Amino acid sequence: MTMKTVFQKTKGLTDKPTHYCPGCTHGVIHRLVGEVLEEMDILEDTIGVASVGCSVLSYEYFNCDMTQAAHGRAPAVATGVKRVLPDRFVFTYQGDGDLASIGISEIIHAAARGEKITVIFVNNAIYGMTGGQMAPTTLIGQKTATTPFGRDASVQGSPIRVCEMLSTLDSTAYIERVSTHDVQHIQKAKKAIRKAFEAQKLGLGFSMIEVLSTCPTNWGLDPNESLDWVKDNMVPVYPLGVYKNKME
Amino acid sequence: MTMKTVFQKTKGLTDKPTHYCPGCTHGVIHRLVGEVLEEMDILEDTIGVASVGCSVLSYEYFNCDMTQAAHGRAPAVATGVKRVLPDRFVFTYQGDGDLASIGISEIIHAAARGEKITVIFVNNAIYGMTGGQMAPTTLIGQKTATTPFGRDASVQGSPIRVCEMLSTLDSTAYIERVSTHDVQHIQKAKKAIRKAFEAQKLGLGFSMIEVLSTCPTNWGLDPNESLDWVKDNMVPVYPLGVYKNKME
Amino acid sequence: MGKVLMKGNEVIAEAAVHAGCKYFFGYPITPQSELVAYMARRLPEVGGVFLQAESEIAAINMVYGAAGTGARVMTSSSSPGFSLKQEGISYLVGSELPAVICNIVRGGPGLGNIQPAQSDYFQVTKGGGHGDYFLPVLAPSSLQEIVDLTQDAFNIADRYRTPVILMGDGMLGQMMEPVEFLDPKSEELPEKNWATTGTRGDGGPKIITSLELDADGLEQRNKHLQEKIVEMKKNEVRYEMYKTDDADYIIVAFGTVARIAMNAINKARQDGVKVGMIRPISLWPFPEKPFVETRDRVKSYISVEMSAGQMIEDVRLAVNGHAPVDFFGRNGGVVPSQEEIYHKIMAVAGGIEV
Amino acid sequence: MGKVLMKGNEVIAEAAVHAGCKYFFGYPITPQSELVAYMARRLPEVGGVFLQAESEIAAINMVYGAAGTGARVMTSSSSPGFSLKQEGISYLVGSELPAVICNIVRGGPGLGNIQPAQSDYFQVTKGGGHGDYFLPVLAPSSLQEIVDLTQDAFNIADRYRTPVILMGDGMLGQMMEPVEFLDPKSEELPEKNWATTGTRGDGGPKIITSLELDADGLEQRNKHLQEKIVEMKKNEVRYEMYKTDDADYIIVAFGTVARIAMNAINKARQDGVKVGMIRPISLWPFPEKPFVETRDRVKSYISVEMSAGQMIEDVRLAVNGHAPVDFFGRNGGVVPSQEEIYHKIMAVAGGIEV
Amino acid sequence: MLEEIIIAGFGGQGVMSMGQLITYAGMLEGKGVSWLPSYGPEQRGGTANCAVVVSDEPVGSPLVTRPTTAIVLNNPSFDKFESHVKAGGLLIINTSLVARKSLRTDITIIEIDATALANELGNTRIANMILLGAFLEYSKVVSEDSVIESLKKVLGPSKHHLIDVNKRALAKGASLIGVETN
Amino acid sequence: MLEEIIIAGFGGQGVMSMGQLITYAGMLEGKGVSWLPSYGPEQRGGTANCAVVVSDEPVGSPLVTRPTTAIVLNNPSFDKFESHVKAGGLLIINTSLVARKSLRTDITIIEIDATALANELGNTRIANMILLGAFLEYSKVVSEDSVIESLKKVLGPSKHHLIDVNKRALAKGASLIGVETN
Amino acid sequence: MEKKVVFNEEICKSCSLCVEVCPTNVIFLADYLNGKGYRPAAVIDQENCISCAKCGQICPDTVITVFRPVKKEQMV
Amino acid sequence: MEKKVVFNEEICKSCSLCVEVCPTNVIFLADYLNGKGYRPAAVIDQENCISCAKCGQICPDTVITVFRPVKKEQMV
Ligand SMILES: Cc1ncc(C[n+]2csc(CCOP(=O)(O)OP(=O)(O)O)c2C)c(N)n1
Ligand SMILES: Cc1ncc(C[n+]2csc(CCOP(=O)(O)OP(=O)(O)O)c2C)c(N)n1
Ligand code: SF4
Ligand code: SF4
Ligand code: SF4
Ligand code: SF4
Ligand code: SF4
Ligand code: SF4
Ligand SMILES: [Mg+2]
Ligand SMILES: [Mg+2]
Repeated sequence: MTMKTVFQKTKGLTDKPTHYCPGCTHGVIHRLVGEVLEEMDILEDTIGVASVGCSVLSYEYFNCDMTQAAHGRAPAVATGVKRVLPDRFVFTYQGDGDLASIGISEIIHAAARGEKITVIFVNNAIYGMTGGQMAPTTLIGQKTATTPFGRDASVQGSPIRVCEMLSTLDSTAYIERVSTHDVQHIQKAKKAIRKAFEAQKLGLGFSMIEVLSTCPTNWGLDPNESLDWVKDNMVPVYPLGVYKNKME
Repeated sequence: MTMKTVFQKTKGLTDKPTHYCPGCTHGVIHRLVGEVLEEMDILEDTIGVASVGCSVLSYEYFNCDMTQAAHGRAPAVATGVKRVLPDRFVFTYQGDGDLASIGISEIIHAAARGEKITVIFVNNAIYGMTGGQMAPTTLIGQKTATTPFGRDASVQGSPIRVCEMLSTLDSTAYIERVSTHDVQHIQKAKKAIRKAFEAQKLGLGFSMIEVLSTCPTNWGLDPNESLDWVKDNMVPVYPLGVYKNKME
Repeated sequence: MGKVLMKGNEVIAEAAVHAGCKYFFGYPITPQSELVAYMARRLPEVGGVFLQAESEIAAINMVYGAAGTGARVMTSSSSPGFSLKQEGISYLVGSELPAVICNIVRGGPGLGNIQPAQSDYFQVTKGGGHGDYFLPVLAPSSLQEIVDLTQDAFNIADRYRTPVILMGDGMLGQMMEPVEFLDPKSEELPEKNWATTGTRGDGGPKIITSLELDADGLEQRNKHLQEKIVEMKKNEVRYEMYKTDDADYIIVAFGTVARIAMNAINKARQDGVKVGMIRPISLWPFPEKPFVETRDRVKSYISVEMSAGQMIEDVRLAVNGHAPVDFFGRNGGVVPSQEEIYHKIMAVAGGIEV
Repeated sequence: MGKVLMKGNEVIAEAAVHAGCKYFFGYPITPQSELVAYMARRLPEVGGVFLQAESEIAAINMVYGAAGTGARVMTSSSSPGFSLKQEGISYLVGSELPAVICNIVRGGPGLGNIQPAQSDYFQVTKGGGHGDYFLPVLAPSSLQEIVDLTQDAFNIADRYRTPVILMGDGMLGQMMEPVEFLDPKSEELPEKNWATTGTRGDGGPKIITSLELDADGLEQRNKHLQEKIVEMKKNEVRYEMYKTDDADYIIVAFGTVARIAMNAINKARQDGVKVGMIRPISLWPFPEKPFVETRDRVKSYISVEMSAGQMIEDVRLAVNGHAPVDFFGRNGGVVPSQEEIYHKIMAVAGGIEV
Repeated sequence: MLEEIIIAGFGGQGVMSMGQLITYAGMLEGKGVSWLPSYGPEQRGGTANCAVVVSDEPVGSPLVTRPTTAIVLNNPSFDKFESHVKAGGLLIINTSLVARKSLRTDITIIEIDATALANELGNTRIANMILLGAFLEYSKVVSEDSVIESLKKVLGPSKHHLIDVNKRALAKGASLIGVETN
Repeated sequence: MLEEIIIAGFGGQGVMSMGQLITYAGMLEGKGVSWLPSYGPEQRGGTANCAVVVSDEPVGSPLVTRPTTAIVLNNPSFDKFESHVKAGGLLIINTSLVARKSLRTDITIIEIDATALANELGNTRIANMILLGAFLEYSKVVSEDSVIESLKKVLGPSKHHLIDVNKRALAKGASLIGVETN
Repeated sequence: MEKKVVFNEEICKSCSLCVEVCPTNVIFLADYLNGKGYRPAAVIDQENCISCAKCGQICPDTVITVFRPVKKEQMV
Repeated sequence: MEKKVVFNEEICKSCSLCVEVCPTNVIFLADYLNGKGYRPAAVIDQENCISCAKCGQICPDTVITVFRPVKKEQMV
């Protein structure tokens, strides 16, 4: 009796250990993107754009050409790359502060232009890297460094639902929201990411996958509690599902 | 037999002649806003924020305190004013390049925060002041200085419909799209503007009126042809109507 | 209230509150995020408003709006975020709006890192924004000095209707020292009859704008701005001289670097080298007097900076060829140690190889 | 192709195309909009891409992305828009990406107006962005010179992996003159083996970044940037001297102002005043040699600018106290006339009251 | 030879193209030329003007503050530029829209009722060409032929049918010189 | 007196609060004090450290490059700071997590198996206080009382029940001095 | 007889919007220019103006004032 | 007997996600620290591992490799 490998690290990622906090699902999402790039065999034809956030160093983890964009500007940088290299695959990896706060203009206009890029949008309802400040995606009542008394809709307004907003734009091709709070949803998330890159391959237009993710460190929860928090608190506010699909 | 005045210039506007081109409906929209402020008797309690565009000099035309904001930033400036003076009325007057292009971030976040301000959004499908370049609202096929061969969806993407997009945000209170292409619609437009300021008065949240407007100079049409162009080409792409109403 | 132990970033925030600042609009960035977090907790207590803006650009423009109402308002950021504020700062200057803007400098260029630096010296002192302007820049070197200068910053802003920059580095923002908040000396300040608060009661409409389409008109406005610059150069120069009376060599350093240099100076003096220091506290207006007074008797100046050499240009302009100006700097987030500075001094003094 | 009559803004665009620039990302702003419009029409003809960005910030970051692929790319704007590009420019420097950025300066600060000005001199030469850097700034004074300098700008950008700024004023952008587009002299340029175009064929993953969390690491990078600065200061200084050999007085002026000054100089010489001109063509690296050569024999220098006085600091640094440096400037969009410059010359020369 | 010309009038009166034609013609004749438009605020609604320099040498300053010739097509332009004209210089006035009279005695003044004459030729829009014709005839800065040449280039094949009427306008203008001069 | 102290270890080991307690105590005793944390990259995952200066005069540089005392709680910290300690200075090593031995002969070295001792006291998380106790006993930089005072301020009423165990930890640490010194 | 519709000629830009909108076609552009170089809109045939104010509603430049004849009692 | 589940201990951050997700509860955290100061996850009871790879799926740090025993013929 011998052994068959049923699970191992993807070639889509380098061997560099990540700097992420214990249990942070950024690592899981990295793995999914890496696996998709490997399985589609497009690692060599892909340019990734890292944003500013905890995932800024993702350019050391993804095993393809990478460029690092200013805070919020990844979609503009990706546009520059894709317009010069229309036959390459271009993706951005952005947090919710990066994409939904300072970068909302760049993401909307990239979507409105129908840029043929794929956006991996990691929504953990907080600014992780800078120490847990409010994000536009922070839930009502959620305590953060800048909402010490909990987010109050009458003062800080309500969470922005990016998938819903971008779906109003004609030039978007594939938009789906997924989660990482358990193995089953993680597998779903991977399928969605695959679809987004397929849409890019078909040149259908702009594709984005919003992935609900954890921030144990700034949520003040342990990694397993964090998964539950996503399930119990985030999913109700950010319904999972496909918001735009031009592939059918 | 004596005479009764049935129509005269509103006190909401100063006596300064405008610099607008002949037949430009910016002038009409100014009049409507001025009349609403006068009729609500809030001229003395209002601070207006002029944006950068042909209407930049509107601060010389509106008969209330005015401040001039950097290109696209009027909603942020208005936020600063309103947060210090919550009991005053604050409005911005912005073109489509100002609001929908460089300023899309400021408008979305002001709306998401539910800032209790009123936005007058003048959509003329072009950059008027700088000589007729493409705006995010430029129609498919429309020739402009920067789309000399007509806007091509596959290159420049599709028009952004701002009302539809902002309506996805929970903190918006009143959003309506109106037009100025004939007297009847002009009167409707005035009613809408009034509603928006009423919403602000009630502190219901963010209110915006998108007004379809002309740019005879850069459209290369005479003023009357321009009104028809709004009716025949813009209205179909930008459906008129109420998109959000928390007043009922 | 006696001495308390606080982080520099928190001291700036509390000092602003003491100065009557009730409005803060900012966006998080290391190494100044504690300032933002402190304001979020503190301002509601004094009936003020803290608002996290969606970006540095939104923040500076919210400041523009709030300042236009006559309120005391502040924002803060660090290098990359500060670059994004340049258009807004230029607008504040053009519209003559008072505000205090804090830059806790980190390593650059680009994303760089979050370690302490002074490499935004040019950006803050030479008008990082477009158009003809200078604006006051204050650089505290201790947490207690932050308290005083923050107060001054708001007063200068109101007196001259200008934005004022408080510049520190990551080290100043992160360190803890005992500080005491003494009640500010009240000052005579001009009434803000230009503020746009609605016309009720106060007569006709007011306009806040930096636009002047007519060239001659804009030149007239700029003339007014230039006159204010002359005034500020006359009244708002701040600096400290340390052991310069008998000095053969003078170190020029500001902020935390000046503190480190002080240790090095004392060590060097123990070894018999007559070295002193000019510490610019206002980076603009840059103190020229102490140089004019010393430049014909010192052997040379040494500009010590946490940058590749920026303030040295102002030092050279002030010295104007009367004496050599040497440079020692570390950058990219590296903080010069007292040992290195000491060695630099000895090298310059005795030509020792280092 | 012989001489053609074109607007300055169009000449910049066509010159860029001749230099092999196939990608342009920009946002409209007066007085440079003709450049954007020209590119919109022209680039598709050469199989390139013109894209109107949603903002200046998006534009400079699109340039960042395109430059990262190794393509020749350009953006352009005017003062307020240029301020918004500061973070992006700092990133380009930090990531060592070549690009050409054009600033057709208008009156400031703030919204100011759209008339010609040179008041962004500080912003373009002293690192308007954060962090330690300088980058080449070229200032043509005629439409024919635009053709040559645009070509140079792209070559310098590629040779040193740096953004390069082309600076003009509204007058230069709007005026028409005959120009001729001669085919550029081909140059030996380093291969762009750092470009991120996908790893197929070219081995392992490449990374473009300006982040270096480790302070010592970032200081090392900055050391490399500083070495390039030294190289550029050695190789890329450009200037013109006009009738300086026998000059008692030397005017320092660049861009269109230099042309106006030239008329004034000739008039003054007819009246027997020996006056000449140093015209910096590279504003950075600023030409020091012509000053070192002349500073001990001229009676004084006059910096003539369309600003309240900015280049004068570089002039004073170059003269370093060897001779007085006088100033004449108009600003806010006012263009100095040859008559006023002439009077300034006579005043300085003969102490005539003006 | 150094001619520094300012042409000013309302937006629609074709002052910019008058200037461009002279510039273009100068270029064809190998002269040093430059054309500088007023732009921005003045334009919309208000008056527009351009400065043209024609010289035997390369042009120094494209900016004209003391013109050797000013051609003014409306009142505001007259008010703005009449006093600027160099002593010994030339001022051409379009009397159709300029009510005022110049009292200057140190310059040559040519008054032309351009609109009326243009109507006689059956096309109001060529009033500017009549003024140009007069100017060329008087100053000889560039030849009429070069201007026609330039016109062809500027108009492009599609509009060549307009050349003839423009020619007649230039000729009409030229015919006035020596007559109305005072 | 000028004490320049560096305390370094893993994120969770409480090195920052050790430093703050000394600083706070120094302030209470009217001394010149400063506390400077390492921040940023090192922190997440990696090791954290802080520099504390206690002096009879106002503090000059808050930056410590050549510490008079280094307290290292893990291997990376030992590797980084052992060599920095000034000759004649003090190095306190938490042997629970530091495998290596210092070969320096020009400084005093105190080795403490803090985790083990903490467990004896029934609370692993107070290992840092044991090390602190030893340092205070040895150096007398600030009094134990002031530290307890500071502790009360820092913890706040809600956590005063923790004071006692911390006291015992400090005492435990103090008790080791003179014993394990070599 | 008093005028029903009055034009502030100097600020008219002769855009013709009022001319087009007037149901009784009483508005026309004068054959002279105002100070801004525009042919101002004008009404001579005041009788046939029905005071509908459509012209005022559409005029972008607040050039127009409209009056309606009323009997005395109506006034009160 | 060969291992079914292998942990790359040095890069484990002892987040316990794998411990929680394992259906057979064979994963536990070791009582020693790795170079990063974390207690690495480990499996001693390899028999009871059912090679479901859930641990690998949830591990954020690609610490885990999972094997399944197969009969020779299956291999081909
Ligand atoms: C211009 C600019 N502003 C602010 C920052 C500071 N900053 C770095 S990351 C970040 C937010 C990151 O949050 P998010 O995008 O949600 O990513 P996460 O860390 O949560 O994964 C901020 C504000 C910066 N680096 N640059
Ligand atoms: C930062 C900045 N970028 C660009 C400009 C130039 N600019 C002035 S107005 C304008 C667009 C105006 O278009 P819109 O908002 O649609 O107003 P409109 O003139 O059409 O009414 C632009 C790009 C500027 N003034 N500032
Ligand atoms: S801070 Fe939050 S988001 Fe960032 S790595 Fe840690 S857990 Fe993940
Ligand atoms: S350019 Fe267009 S928008 Fe601007 S004033 Fe003229 S017509 Fe109106
Ligand atoms: S609408 Fe107004 S501006 Fe237009 S022509 Fe009539 S009166 Fe004149
Ligand atoms: S009021 Fe009515 S009828 Fe009278 S002029 Fe105006 S539009 Fe014509
Ligand atoms: S999930 Fe991975 S990192 Fe977390 S404990 Fe298990 S093996 Fe270690
Ligand atoms: S493979 Fe399945 S059973 Fe085996 S250790 Fe992992 S989770 Fe547990
Ligand atoms: Mg986040
Ligand atoms: Mg518009």
